[in-house]
Amino acid sequence: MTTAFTPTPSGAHVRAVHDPFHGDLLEISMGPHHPSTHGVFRMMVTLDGENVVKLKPVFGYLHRNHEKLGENTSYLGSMPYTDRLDYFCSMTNNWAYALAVEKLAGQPVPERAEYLRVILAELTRLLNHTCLAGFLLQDTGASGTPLMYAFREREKILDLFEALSGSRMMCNYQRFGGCRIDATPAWLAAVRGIVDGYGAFLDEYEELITGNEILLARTQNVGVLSPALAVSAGITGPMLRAAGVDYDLRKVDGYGLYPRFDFRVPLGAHGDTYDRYMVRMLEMRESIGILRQALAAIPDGPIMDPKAKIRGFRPKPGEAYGRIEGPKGEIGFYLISDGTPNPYRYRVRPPSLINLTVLEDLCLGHTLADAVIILGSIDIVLGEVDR
Amino acid sequence: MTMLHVCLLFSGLLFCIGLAGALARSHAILVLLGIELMLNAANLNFIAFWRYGPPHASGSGPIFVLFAIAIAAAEAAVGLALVIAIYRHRQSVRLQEEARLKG
Amino acid sequence: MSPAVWFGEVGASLLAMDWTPAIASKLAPTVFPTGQTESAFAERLPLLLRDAVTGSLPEPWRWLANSLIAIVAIIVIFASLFALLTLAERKILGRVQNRPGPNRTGWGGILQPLADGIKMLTKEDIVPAAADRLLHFLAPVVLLALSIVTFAVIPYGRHLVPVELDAAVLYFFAAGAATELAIFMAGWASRNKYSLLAAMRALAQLISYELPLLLAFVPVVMLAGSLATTGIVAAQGGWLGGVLPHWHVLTPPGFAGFVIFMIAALAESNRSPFDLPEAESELIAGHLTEYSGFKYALFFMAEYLGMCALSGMAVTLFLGGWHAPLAALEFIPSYVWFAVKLLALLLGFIWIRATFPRLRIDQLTRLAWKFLVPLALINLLTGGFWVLTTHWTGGMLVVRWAIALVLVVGPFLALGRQFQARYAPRTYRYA
Amino acid sequence: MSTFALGTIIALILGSAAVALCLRRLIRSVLLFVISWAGIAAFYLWAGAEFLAFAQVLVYIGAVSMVTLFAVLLTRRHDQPDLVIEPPARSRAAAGVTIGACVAAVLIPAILATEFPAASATAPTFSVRQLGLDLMEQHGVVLLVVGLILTVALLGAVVLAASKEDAS
Repeated sequence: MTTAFTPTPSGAHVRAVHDPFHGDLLEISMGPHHPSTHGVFRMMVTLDGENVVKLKPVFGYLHRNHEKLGENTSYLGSMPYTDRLDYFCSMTNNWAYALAVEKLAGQPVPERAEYLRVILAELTRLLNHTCLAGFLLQDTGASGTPLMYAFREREKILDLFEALSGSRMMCNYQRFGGCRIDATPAWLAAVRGIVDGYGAFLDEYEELITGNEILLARTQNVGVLSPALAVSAGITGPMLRAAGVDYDLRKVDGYGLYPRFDFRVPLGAHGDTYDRYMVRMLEMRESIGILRQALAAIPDGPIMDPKAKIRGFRPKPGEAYGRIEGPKGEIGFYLISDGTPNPYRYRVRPPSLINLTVLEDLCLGHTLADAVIILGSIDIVLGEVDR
Repeated sequence: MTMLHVCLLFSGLLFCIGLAGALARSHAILVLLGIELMLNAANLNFIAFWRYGPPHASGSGPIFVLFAIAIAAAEAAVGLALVIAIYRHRQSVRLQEEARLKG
Repeated sequence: MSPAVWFGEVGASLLAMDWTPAIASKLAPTVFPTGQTESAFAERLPLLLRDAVTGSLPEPWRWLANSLIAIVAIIVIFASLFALLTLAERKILGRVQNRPGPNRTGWGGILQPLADGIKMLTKEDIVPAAADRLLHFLAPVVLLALSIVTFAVIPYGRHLVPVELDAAVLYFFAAGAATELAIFMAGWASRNKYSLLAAMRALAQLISYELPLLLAFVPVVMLAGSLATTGIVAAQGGWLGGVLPHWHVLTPPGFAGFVIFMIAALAESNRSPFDLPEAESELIAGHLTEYSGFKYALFFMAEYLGMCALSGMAVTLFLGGWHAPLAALEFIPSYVWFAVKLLALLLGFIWIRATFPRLRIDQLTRLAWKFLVPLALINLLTGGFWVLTTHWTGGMLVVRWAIALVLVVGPFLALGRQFQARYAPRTYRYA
Repeated sequence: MSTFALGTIIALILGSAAVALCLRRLIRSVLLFVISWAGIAAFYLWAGAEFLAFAQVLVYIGAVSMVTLFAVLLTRRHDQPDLVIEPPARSRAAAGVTIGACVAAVLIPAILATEFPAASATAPTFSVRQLGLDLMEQHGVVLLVVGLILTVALLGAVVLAASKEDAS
């Protein structure tokens, strides 16, 4: 009798399901209807007792031909579809897409619109990371209390989005060459109020949660992502920075007006779940700083480049790749124009999907309960994974 | 026939059931449980004699049973650990296949 | 033979049974104690009510009727407590989480348990095709039955002990020890992989926490010199200067025992942060995954009743049972004090659930075997020391307290270090 | 009518034990054994050895049954999802039952033929306090030995059941 051992990149061993020497492994199908797979995501988990020896992610349940739709609609027509990619972060999705089109068409953006974009992107980051912290704690079994605290703050930001764009989540706000609707002074004052209060919320949340021994025990040294694996797998965003790699597109590309703002990039040292959680908490504090600076410096002026053409928009043939540092990582749009109203090729680089590729490597050797919080700490949204 | 006779007959029968089971079944866990049953039957005797036997002062009957229960617990733990060890080694818990002691 | 006659025959034969003295004396309901002049009218009220109903019956029938009344009273009171507890839990969880909780049914949601009950009763009872139908049916029944029998030995008031047993504490934990069998049956019979995992977790968890639970109360038994719940409560009577009650929780070994007991009780009743068998984020609903309708309700009821029973036992063992906290407050009936303490502990359970994340299975067992069991064993030593030094007075009293406190706090700090060292908050650098 | 209770208890114990040893579903077998252990506890209670009854429940239903179920689950095979075990070979079963019957045939007449001295008029009483004193004074040495055996057994069980992989 032989045992089948397959080495995996992380060095853990995968065992065959019917291993004659070790009795039976239990193969369970978590999802697509499971309380903690963050949507219609499925994991085929093979367990030895409670330990994960094999994990196969299965996705595609939410696939809706996003890229093909983009190739069959006008450039503007794709904008509302990008809302649905990562439905927590429609503002940053819009921005990334607008950036790609602006690059393609060589379209400048007025300064006030750039400020508004930064403000909205950082608000989105706050929103996303707050929800993630809530969901992660929910996955560790905290009975929904942190989640409810997080959602209370999320609602405030969603109210701002609604006041500005008319929709809480599907904002469809950015345009090529600016933004759709100008922000009123009252709205900016409301943002200022929420930003001023956000630090207190983060303090409260960390006071309640971060030092908790059970949370430390559950998250530290769980799901360690090595910098080498992170780089070679193309991981981006907080997950990469938690592994200790200094890579933030806001610093690297310096897109938008980010070079004007003074902010720091927190880095983890262990790459485990706790680092992924803490890096996000620290990023939120930096975002508050950026928002303060942006709100102080936002000038008056047009929000739309007067020469920008919205209807009948036909960029010259060519290609462009626009990317920004979304809350979940590098969200990028790659467009090829053949001079017609529709893009010839429309491609999305979704951070959720690419970050998800290392899931098995992170989970092997840990228990089922760990797999759940590792998945939570990767921060996926199935709308973006499946497209 | 006194109460003592009834109790002794009952424990004798229980002992025989345990014995028959331990000998007839081939699954190691069932054999162990049969032996546990025989042990319990012996315990019943102590209580029967203590309750219906000739007058006496001490409570040695229950105390003996108490010790027997303790030992039975130890026996079960070790026996079942052995079963698991054998299963790991041989992939079987059928006893007639375990005639060889050498791995 | 008409049913009435048949019933009479069976009853008569039951009564004519030669209840051996050992059992008969134990199973006899509380007789109205004579010479209890200090008990107020309110104190005797439940017994007076009972006697008003059964007093005219001849003796053997009266015994049977009294027992039945006690059983019915316990079931009714704790079933309604269960209903209120589900409501209270949802309301309190809601308030902790910045939301109102159930508020649509009745006044402020007061009828929510009723609505839930009707929903549960009218829901379809689904049994998986591959399930072991017999065990699937038996599991909730056995669990509920076992949780109810534990209520028999708890002294609810000065005169309110359903059954007085010599080894009542042992009876309580023996009945409680069997509950994991029911959970295993549920997990196994459902023929669902999540349920099976839950069954394994339940076995591991309950085996691990049985030990600290049992060891935690041994110092109390040593202090009281009795295994009977009535004896343990009696040992906690009296006050030091009318202020400081002689509760076991106020002695060093009793306090350590109480804390260990409550942690183990959380695990035994599958409550957060030890709710691994039904961890909804991992195992969907664990052993309850394949249950619906009334069986599901029975499971829930059993779980809450188990929580009530363990809390009641904790009150009895450590918090002075039905004794009032101050001598001046003794005019309030004893059963009211018991209820107040019980509710306080139950609210503690709910509070903990609203607050803590869940442990992992290996951490759970490690906590039991490497932390609670050694602490409980050392606490036995502390208990022994405390019992041996009861006669120390004056300056030696300070020495006694100092030594006992060192024996309690020292091991806690020493053993706690191994957990502290592994996990600590981190500081982060910026690029 | 006390015999009525005893009869019920005896029928319960013997019936569940006999059926348990004939069943093919292992889990049901084990659960039936649990019932028969509970019956034995009931017998102790009936006989007035209250402490023993609770000890029996605690040890057998609380611990031994758990360990047994664990062993059953850990020795599970994928080709037996129901944990159905094949019945023993006919010759083996026949031999087992015959030997059991022979022993019974010897035991029963022997018991019936024996004249026991008259029982004491009153049932012996045995309080928990008395038990504790007896254990500590007369049987102190035995208690220590039992403790030692239990410790050794626990260690032995851990060593035996510990996985080889974990050690390496």
